[in-house]
Amino acid sequence: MKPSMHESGALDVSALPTFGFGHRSLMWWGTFGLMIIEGTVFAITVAAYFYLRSHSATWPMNAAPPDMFWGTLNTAVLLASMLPNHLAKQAAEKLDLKKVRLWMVVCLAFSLLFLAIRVLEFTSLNTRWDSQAYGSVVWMLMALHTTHLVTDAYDSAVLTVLMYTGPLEGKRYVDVSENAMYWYFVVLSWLPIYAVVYWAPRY
Amino acid sequence: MNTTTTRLTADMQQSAARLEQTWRDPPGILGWFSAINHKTIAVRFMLTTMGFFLAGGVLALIMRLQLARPENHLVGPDFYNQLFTMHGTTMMFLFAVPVMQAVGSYLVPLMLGARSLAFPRMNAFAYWIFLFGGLMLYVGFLLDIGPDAGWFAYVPLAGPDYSPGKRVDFWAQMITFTELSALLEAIILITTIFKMRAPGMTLNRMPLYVWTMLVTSFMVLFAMPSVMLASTALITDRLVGTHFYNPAEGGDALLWQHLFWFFGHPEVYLIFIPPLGFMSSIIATFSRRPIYGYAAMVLAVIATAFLAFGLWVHHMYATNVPELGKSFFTASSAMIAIPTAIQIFCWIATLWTGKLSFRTPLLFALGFFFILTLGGLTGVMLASVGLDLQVHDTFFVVAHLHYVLIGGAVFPLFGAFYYWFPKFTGRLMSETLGRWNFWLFFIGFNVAFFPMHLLGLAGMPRRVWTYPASMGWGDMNLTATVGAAIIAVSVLLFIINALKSRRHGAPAGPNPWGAGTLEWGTDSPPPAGNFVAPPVCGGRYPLWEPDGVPARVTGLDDDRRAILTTTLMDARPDLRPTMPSPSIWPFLSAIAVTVLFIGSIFTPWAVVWGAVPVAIGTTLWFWPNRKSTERQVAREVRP
Amino acid sequence: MTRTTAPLALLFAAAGAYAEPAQSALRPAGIQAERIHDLWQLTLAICALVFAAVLAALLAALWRAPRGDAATPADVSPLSRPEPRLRRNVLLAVGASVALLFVLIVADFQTDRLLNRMPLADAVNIEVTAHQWWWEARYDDPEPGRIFTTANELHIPVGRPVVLKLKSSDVIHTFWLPSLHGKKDMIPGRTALLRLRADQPGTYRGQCAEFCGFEHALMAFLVTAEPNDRYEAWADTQRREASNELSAQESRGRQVFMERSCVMCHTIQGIGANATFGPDLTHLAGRATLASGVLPNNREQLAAWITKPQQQKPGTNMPSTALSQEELDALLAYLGTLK
Amino acid sequence: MKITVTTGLWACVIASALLAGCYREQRPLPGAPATAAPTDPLRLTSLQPGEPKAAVNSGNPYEDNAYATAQGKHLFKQYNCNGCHGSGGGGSGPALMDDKWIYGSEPANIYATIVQGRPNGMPSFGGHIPEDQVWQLVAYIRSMSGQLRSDVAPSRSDSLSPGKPEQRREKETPTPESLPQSAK
Repeated sequence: MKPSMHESGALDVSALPTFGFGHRSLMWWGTFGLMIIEGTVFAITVAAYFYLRSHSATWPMNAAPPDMFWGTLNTAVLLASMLPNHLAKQAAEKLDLKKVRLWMVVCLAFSLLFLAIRVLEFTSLNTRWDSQAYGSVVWMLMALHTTHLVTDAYDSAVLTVLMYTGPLEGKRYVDVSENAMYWYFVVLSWLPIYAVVYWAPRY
Repeated sequence: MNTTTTRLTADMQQSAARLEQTWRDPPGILGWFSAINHKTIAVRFMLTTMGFFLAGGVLALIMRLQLARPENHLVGPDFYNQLFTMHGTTMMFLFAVPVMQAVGSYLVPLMLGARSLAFPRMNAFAYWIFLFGGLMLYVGFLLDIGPDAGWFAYVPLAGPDYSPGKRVDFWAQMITFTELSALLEAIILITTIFKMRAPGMTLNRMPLYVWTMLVTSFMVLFAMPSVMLASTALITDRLVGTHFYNPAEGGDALLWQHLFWFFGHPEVYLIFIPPLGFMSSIIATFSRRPIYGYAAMVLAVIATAFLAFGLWVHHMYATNVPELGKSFFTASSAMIAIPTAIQIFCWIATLWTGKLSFRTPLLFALGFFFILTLGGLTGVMLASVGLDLQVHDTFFVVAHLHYVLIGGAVFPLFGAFYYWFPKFTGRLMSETLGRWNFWLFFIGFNVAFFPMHLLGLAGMPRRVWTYPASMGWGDMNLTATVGAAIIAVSVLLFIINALKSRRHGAPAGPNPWGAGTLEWGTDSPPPAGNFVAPPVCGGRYPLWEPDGVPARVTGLDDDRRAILTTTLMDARPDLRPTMPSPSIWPFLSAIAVTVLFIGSIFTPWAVVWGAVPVAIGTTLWFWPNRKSTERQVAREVRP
Repeated sequence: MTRTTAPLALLFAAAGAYAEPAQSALRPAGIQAERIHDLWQLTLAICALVFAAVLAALLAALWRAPRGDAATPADVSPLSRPEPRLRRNVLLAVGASVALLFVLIVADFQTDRLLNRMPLADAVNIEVTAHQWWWEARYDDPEPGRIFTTANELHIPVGRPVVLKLKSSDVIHTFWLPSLHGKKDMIPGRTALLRLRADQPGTYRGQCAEFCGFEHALMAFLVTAEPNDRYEAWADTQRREASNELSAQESRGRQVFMERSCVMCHTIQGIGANATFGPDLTHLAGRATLASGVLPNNREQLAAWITKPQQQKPGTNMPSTALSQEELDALLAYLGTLK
Repeated sequence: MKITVTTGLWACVIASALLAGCYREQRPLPGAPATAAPTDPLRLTSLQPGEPKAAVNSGNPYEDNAYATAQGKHLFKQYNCNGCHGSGGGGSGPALMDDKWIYGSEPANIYATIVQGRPNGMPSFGGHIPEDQVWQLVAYIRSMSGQLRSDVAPSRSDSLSPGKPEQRREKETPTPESLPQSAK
C-alpha cells in the first residue's frame, strides 16, 4: 500500500479529473459487458447453425444459398463506416466538438445506408423463416444482427442530436467514444455472421 | 469496535447532513417510483424474491399434499403439471438467482467502501423488469395460463403441437424478462467491483464474498444468452412457425436440451457460488480469524466457474450421447467436486483454529456442511453414467437437487439474513427464534428430502401427479410431506422473527458481531451515501487491522453525487465521476418494455410498435438536464 | 462393504423391498442392471466413508476449538504467518478426495464399457414405440409373416439378449425398466437402442420416466421374462388372428365394436379393424392389465374403462363411449374372446 | 410506503385472478361441450324460397378453446381426414382452407356434414366419433380458413409444414357454392 495513504488520516482526491476515456470510465465497462453478452449470443447462434447443419443430409435444405450481391455490398459499407466512426472517436477524445458533430453526421448517413441495404439483403436470402430449420436459423442470425444495427443507429442519432442541442459536458464525449467502440463491435461481429450466412451454404 | 461514526467532528456532521440530502431518494409517491439508491432497490429486490420464495413454497406444499397418499385426487394432472412447472420456474428464475444478485447489490458497494453501485438507474430498471416478469407469470397462473411443460420446457412437449394456447409463451417471455434483469445486474456488479473499490483494496484484498459475486456475474454473462436464444427460438417456433425444434423440417429436439442445459447447469452454480461467499464471511466473523487459504478459496471459486460450463451433457446421458463424450462429461462432472471440497476443508481448518461463537448465522453455516456434503456426494453418483441411467428423472434427483440447492444456497442465505439483518435494519434478530428456525428447518428438511433418495431407487419417477397404491411408495411420501410441513413452520418462524425484530429487536450499532469487513465500518442502517467519509482499505479485514479505523478519503463534493473510481488491479484513486440522480424514466421504460414483451406473445408486430415507447422512454432517461449539467461543467476537471 | 456403510446398505435395501411386480434399481434381475447395481454398491460405500470423514472432522473442530464472542479480539496473525499444520491436513484431505474420485471414475468407465459390450448372439429384436400414453411393441422377424404387434405387455425369453429399438410418435418419453437396465430416451425423429437380458424369470414393471403430459404418471408397462419355450408359445398366440367362432352375444359385441368409436382407433386382426391410434386389441384378454399397466384386466375395470375412462386416467385420449347395458355386455363378452 | 405499494401490486394480482378465468387456456377433458347447439337439419343445397335463411350460429364453445382446437387438429390427422381433404388443401374431397363452403360454414353445418355424411364421398361418422370429438374437429376445421381467433387457432405441427400455420392465416369470408362439376 502506498505510504501516502497512511501518513495523514485522510487521502485527498480533490485534484482528480471528473471524467476519463477508455477503461477508466464506467461507461466503457458497461459497453464491454454488453459486448460480451451479445458476442456470446452470436456465437451460440452460429453454433446452433452448424449443429443443425450436422444433422441434415443436404445444406441448405431445399433452398438456394442467399444471393451474394447485397450482403457483400453491405459488408463493404459497414467496413467503410468504421472510418468516420474512428474519426468521431478520436475527435471526442480530443473534446473537439466541431469534428465530433461532422463525423457523427457522416456515421448517421452510413447507418441509414446500411439499414436500407439490409432490407434488400432479407429479400435475397432465398428462404423463409418458416420454410425449414435452415431458413429459421438464417433468419435468426440476420434478425439478431439487424437489431444491433437498428439500436446502434438509433443511439448514434440521439447522441448526434445532443451534440447539436446540448446540454453538453465532458462525459458526453465519453458517451460518443463508447458509442464508437460499440459500433466497432457491431461491424466486426458482422464479419463472422456474413461468412456463415453467405459462404457456409456454399461449402 | 471503533467506527467512523464515533469520531465525527462538527464540520463532518454538517457534511454528513449534506450527503444525506444529496444521496437520499426523493419523497412522495412519484419519488418512490424514481428511487435509485442501491440500498432502496436492493431491499425491494430482496422482499420481492422472498415473496416469490414463499409463493413457490406454497406450490410445493400443495404438491406434497397431493403425493402424501397414493391415488390421491386432491388435484388433477392438469393443475399438478402447472404446480411443479411453476414451482421449479419460481424457485430457479424468480428466487434463487435473483435473490443472490439482490443481496449482492446491497452488500457489494458497502463491502467495497463505495457510495453506490455503478449505473444506479439501470439497477432500478433491472428490478422493475424482474418484478413485472414475475408478476406476469403469476397473473397468468391465476388466469389458468400457468405453464405446464416443466421448468425445463422440453420440446416437443412445450412446442406448438403439444402445448396449445399461450401457457408456454408466457413461460418463455418470463425467461426473457428475468434473464434481461440478471444480465443487467451482472454488468452493474462487474463494473462496480472493478472500478469502485476503496483506495488500497487491491484485488487480493477483496472480501471473498465480493470475489464470489464477481465470478458469478461473469458466469451470468456467458450462461444466460444461451437460454435467451433457446426460449426465443421456442417462441418463434410457437408463434411464427419457425422449425428450430421440428425434426420433420430439419430441426432437432435435442438442440433445445443442449441450449437449455448449457445455461441450466452453470445456473446451479450461479445459485451456489454466492453462498460460498456468505459462508466465508460468517465463518471468519464467528471464529474470530481470517478464512484459512484465501488464494485457494479464490482459485477454487474460479475453477468451479470454468468447470461449470463443461458438464451440461450429464443431464442428457439417457439420450444417445457418444461413449467418448459421456466419459468426458463424467470426468468433468466428478471433478467439479474438488474445488468445493477444497473450500469445505479450508473452512473446517478455519473453525479448527478459531474461537467459535455459536450464533444463529453460524448454525446455518454449519447446516451447510451436513446437507451440502450429502448433496455433493449424490451429485458425484449422478455424474456416473451407469448410476445416472437408473436414477435420472426419479425422486433421487429431486432429493439430490434439493440437498444441493437448499443446503448449498438457502441455508447460507438464511444465515446471511441473520448476519446482515442488523446492517439492513439497525436491529438484531431474536436469537431464540433463530435457533428454533434453524433446528426446525434442519430436521424438517432431512425428513422431507432424505426419503426421496430411497423413493427414486425404489422406482418412483419425477413429475408424477399420482402413483398406484400397489407400488408401496405411500409411507415414504407421507414422511416427506410431514417434513415439508415442518419446513413451512420454520419459514413462518423466520418471517415472524424478521417482522418482530425489525421494530423491537435489540439495537445493533454499527458492528454487532465484531466483524472485519468495511460494511461494518458505517452506521446500521447505513446513511444514504453509505459512508460519511469513504474509507481507505488497509487489508483483507480492514476493521481488524491494528489501527482499527481505516484512513478516509476527502475531496469528494458532498452536495452532488460525486464518487471515487480506482484502478482495476491495485485500486489507486483515478477519477471523480458524478452518479446520475433519481429518475422516473427507468420505471416508465420498464413498463414500455413489459408492454412490448407481453404484446409479442400475441402478435409479432408488437416488437415493431412496442419499440416506439421503449425508444422514447430510454431516450428521455438518458437525456441530460440543463441545470445540473451547467453545475457539472462549472466544476469539471478535464483528464 | 465396511462397517460404517452396512446400516446404510440395509436402509437402501429396504427401499428395494417393496412393490410387486418389481420396479426397483436395487433388485436387479438381469446382467445390465446387475452391473449398475455393483457400481452402486461401490459408490455408496466410498461416498458414505467420505461423508462420515467430513462430518467427523467438522465435529472435532467444533468440539476442540475454544469459544469466543463479538468482543474477542480477532486474531489476524494468520494474514502474516503461514500455518503449516493446516496446510498439510488440507492438502492430505484434498489428495484423498482426488484419489477416491479417481477410483469412482475408473469404476464408472469400466461399467459403461461393459454395458456397451453385452453379447448379442441370437437376440430378440423388438421395436418399441411410445405414444401419449401407451406403448406399442412390434416383434421383428426375418420372415415378414411372423412379425406381430402388441401393446403395454412384453414377453421376453430368459437368458436371451433382447435389443429394443426405441422410438416415439409424439413427444419425448423414456423407457425405464429398472430391474433389467437403466433409462433410454425415446425422442421423436430419432431411434435409440437398448440392450438388455433377463437372467431370472419373473414379471417386471417399467414406467415412462420423462415428463410427457397428462398421464405421464400412469404410463406403465409390464415385461414378463419366461423360459424360451413358453416365450415362443406366447409369440405364436400373438401371431394368430382373432377367432371367428362366436356366440350370438359375442358377434353382437363385435358388431358394437365395429359400429362405435372403438374401431376408429383400435386394431383387431382378422375382422377388418385396422386403426393404429390406440393399442392393438387382438389379444386383449390375454393381458394382465388395462390402460398401459395401471388397471387389472377384469370385467368391471374394462367396463369402467370403456364407459368413463376419464375417471381412471384424466386426460387420456380414450374417449368415453355411451353404450346401452345390452351393448356393453355384448362388447365385453366379445372382448373376452380375444385371448 | 414500501409495504403498501408492494401489497398494492399483489392486490392487483389477486384482483385480476378474480376476473373470469381464461377459458381459452382451460383443458376441457372429453365429454360433450357445455352448450353445443343441436345440429342443423340436413340441407343438401343452399337454394331456398323467400328470404335466405339466416345462418345457424350454434356457437361451438370449443372455438374459444385452444386445447380443444388443437385436439381437433390431432384427430383430423388420426382419423385420416387428410386422406381426402389433403391438409386442408383438398384432394378427392373439397379444400377446407378456402372461402368455398358447399354445405355451409357454420359450426352446425360442419357438424352435420361430419355426422350425417354428404353425397359424393363424404362418409357419415355419426356414432363412430364421439360428439365432443366432432365438435373439436369442427373447431379445427373452421380454424383452417382463419375463422378462429389467432390466439386460439393452432400453430405449426411437428411435421412437414404445408404452409402457414392456422393461427397466421387470413380470415376467408365464406361464400356458399353449388356442388363442384365433378360431383354432378
